[in-house]
Amino acid sequence: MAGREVQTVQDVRRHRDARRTGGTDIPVIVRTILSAMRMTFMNLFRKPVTVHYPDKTRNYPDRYRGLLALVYEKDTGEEACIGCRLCEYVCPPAVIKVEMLKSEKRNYAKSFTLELYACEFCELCVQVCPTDAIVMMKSFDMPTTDRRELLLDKDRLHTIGLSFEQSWATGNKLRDMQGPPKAARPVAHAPAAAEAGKPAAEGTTVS
Amino acid sequence: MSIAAPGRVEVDYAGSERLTMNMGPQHPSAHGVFRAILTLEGETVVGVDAVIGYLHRCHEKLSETLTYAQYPSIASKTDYVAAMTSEFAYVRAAEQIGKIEVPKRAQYLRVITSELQRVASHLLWLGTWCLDLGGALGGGATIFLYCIRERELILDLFESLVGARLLYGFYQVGGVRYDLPPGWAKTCRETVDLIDSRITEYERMLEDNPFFMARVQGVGYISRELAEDVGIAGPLLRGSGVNFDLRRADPYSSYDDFQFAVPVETAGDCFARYRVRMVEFRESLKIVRQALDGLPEGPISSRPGLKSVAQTRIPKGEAYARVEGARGEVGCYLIADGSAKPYRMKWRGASFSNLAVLPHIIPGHKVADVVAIMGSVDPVFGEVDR
Amino acid sequence: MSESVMLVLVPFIVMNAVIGIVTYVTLLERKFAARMQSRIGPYRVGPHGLLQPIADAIKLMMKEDVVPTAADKPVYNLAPIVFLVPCMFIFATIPFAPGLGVADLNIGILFFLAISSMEIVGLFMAGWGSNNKYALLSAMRAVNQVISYDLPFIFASLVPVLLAGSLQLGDIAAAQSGLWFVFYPVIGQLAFIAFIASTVAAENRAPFDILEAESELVAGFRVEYSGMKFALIQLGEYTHVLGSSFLGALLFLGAWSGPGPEWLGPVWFLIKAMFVFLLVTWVRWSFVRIRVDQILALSWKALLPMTLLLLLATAFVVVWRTSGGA
Amino acid sequence: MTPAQARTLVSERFPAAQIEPPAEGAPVTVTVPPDQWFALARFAKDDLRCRFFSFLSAVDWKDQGLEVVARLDHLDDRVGLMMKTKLGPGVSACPSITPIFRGADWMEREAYDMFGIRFEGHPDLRRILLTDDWEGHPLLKSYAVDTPHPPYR
Repeated sequence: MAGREVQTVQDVRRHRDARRTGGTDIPVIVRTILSAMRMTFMNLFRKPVTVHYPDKTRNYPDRYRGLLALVYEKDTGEEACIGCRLCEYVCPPAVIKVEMLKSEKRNYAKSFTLELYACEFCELCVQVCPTDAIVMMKSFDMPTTDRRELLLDKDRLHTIGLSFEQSWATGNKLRDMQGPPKAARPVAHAPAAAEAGKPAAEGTTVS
Repeated sequence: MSIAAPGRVEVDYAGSERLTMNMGPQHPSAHGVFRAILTLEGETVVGVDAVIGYLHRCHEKLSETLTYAQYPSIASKTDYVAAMTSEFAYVRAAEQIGKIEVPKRAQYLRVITSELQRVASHLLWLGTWCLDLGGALGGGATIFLYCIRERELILDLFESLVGARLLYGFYQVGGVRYDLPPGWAKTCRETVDLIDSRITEYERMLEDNPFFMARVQGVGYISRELAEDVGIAGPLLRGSGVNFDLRRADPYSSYDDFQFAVPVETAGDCFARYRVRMVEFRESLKIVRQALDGLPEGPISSRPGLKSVAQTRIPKGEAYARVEGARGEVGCYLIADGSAKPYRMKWRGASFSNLAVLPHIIPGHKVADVVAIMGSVDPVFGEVDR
Repeated sequence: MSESVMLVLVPFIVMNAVIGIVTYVTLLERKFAARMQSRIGPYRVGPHGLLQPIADAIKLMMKEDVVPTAADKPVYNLAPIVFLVPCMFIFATIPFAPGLGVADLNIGILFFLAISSMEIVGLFMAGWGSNNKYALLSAMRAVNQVISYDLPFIFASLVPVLLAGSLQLGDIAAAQSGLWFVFYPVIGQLAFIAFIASTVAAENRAPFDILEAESELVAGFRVEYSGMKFALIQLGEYTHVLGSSFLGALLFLGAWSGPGPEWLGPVWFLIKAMFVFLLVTWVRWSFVRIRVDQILALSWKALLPMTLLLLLATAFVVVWRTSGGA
Repeated sequence: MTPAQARTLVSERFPAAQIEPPAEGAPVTVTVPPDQWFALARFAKDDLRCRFFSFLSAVDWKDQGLEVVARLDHLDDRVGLMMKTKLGPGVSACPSITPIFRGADWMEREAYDMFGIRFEGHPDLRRILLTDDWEGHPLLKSYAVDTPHPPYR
């Protein structure tokens, strides 16, 4: 870069000498050295903060965003997921793939795959789920020796849902917390979901 | 790889053979993936060529394919050390175009989280900087571990508020996504007081300590003219004598309700930047206390809860919204075309301009100073490479 | 026959004892440093991490010994040995009890100082042999630093020699049975501080460890070494530090003089050496490293003149003491 | 110096410039033809004293061609100046303002890297974020998302 003048050693030395103070008066040196050493010595008697992870686990706050999981309906015991693909549209890294299984009273999810190795745990899927089907667990232990194991299918997600403690956030709770506190809003999930689903579909043709 | 014209540079050694050394992408003090090709004469650096782009994910193309509801949680990945303020810039740009009003409580929550994030980010800066200066097997590691111990307290606060420790997605166009859980304000006050006392401890370990002062005073001088010319911002700018802080220049999100001082140093060297950030620690903690005391009741978002991906639509228009991040002015220049996705989003990362000043100030220093300067500039490479 | 057997057996025992102490001193330092940083140090291997040094040793022995192709093979392979041998020799002249010791030479301290400055040759060979830019830079820095700090180290350790009037370490220790040299009114404390400062610098321990400054030179001259060679260099470094702390304990803290019966002497000596070692470690974990030109400036402009004046003052004290018949 | 004064100064000096009406919270926005781009930057730095170089980037308006955007700030008087220039359809060359603002050096390299705009007068125009052997400029609208392009080597 011929045009750019470059700082030389003389400039650097000039700036340093102009700003360099202290370093010569002995009492200040002794005082600061002793105060620094006193700090480390004082710390010698503080309790160490290390948590022995595998033996004792840390208590997770109740909003912890850990592993994804699918849950069963409380009363009927069926799968809560109706395959409406809202979570598939909202997922920024597009890791969720859902196929809907139509049937007369309500719909089900034929297949539900979630690539956990690309998931960002941003909790948008939990937030948009109209039937609180997908939730997050209070645990993050997903160590596997093989990436293919992290491609969770529907029953893996259900087993995770049963094996860990569920964290606080579900779709309705989050939306009630965010939405302005009006009277009980007309809770019409199904049509709103279907209508919102359509325009979004062509919008996010993410490869 | 071009270096300065040899004629122009007078060095002590009469033309001794030059050594080209790589402070390569995997270098322990590279603060992430950054490669500096140093041209050395003995211990003195004669030329620097910076190679960046190792962490480039093209956030700007990504933002053209993600809607206004999805992108904030991705925006936190640009400056992953101060994730809250990164989301803030994007969300503020969208609100400025769509003239969306943010309720008072959400503004206070935003102030509390971005100030806590500034303290956490400065703690990581102080820790990694002392680690660079002092070495992993020396005094530097001691201060690093103290800072990490304090930063964990703030991450626990964020974990109980949002659920995540580093990348939150806490901000949303029109407000915030989570409200304070019960008892959070009390633990927050305790943490703030504890960190305040611990910062005096760090200062007692470092303040005019002969070893520390010898390493940082007078090193890496940035003149005010060069600072403005290259566009560096934040603590670096205030370290070079420019009294400019976005929270005071154009007070956004009700920052004018709080009393806080803006530290300005005129020396322009590493020590001045250190002084500015140490004062900013205390000012941010003061803001958090005032915001917690004055936290109003009310909704946390002016738009109904996020129900579907294309719910927020922003009318046609453009805006450049700036936020005072931990490293300087984080800006987001947004062009909306009325649909649910922005037409163009330019991310002005503070670290990109801060890093651009390095080739101008490093030549002439010793190799050990390069590390001290890099640490005091405190670049985060998610924001540099975007 | 018993004489020659003793001649072989005693050094063998002392060397193994030293290696044993050195391995467990690394554990002591890691635990002590961890507590200072509010963490707990090695905990997994053995009860409370007690088997950690053995695990490290075995690991280093099993690790593959990678030799860079462009390395200068003979120099590269010889360097760790040339670095380790002088560090082992320095324990030859240190008596652990009045009679117990390898060889209490009458030029004890002179031998110690001469041999201990030999290790810089091994260090420079390592830096040069591995044909790596970082190693070369660190070797250059090492030569500057160790040489410029050997002088203050020598002058600081000559003060007790003057006070005791003999070079033999045994005599110096015996002379301190009454009053430890560190408790001499002014010159004792100053000499001890100068000794600690130059020990920290001579062995490139922080805050003077620009030799293997991770943030700049990755691992300094050891960057190309792995496996057993790396273990030898590590062993040499810690042996040198331990040797200096033993010397410091002997010169200033009255090696084996302490309350309790006679046979308790070596235990006192070990405790005092550990105290000096922990002092050096405490300094190591409290300060930030300073630049190479500042280190040299500190040595030539500050430490060297100070120790010279100290030596002069000691001479006056000795002359006043002998003439005044005190 | 208030934004209104800045607008009058610019309109006197650059009659050809279109200055957008003042809007609440928006900076002084000036659009000039490309040949006056260098002059406007020089004018902004010297006369308007907007010395703080915030950023420089580009926008691809599909058929209307590329547009280069630069943002300067007057830190003491809190005046922001947004400079724009439309390069016209099919044109991808623009005068460089690196001789005036050293901060523009990397920003222009990034605009070249992402949009393919050749900045004349730039001392060292090469790719900054992508590898040197990368074909195409990603942020152009024509650089479609779906074309199978093996980004990961």
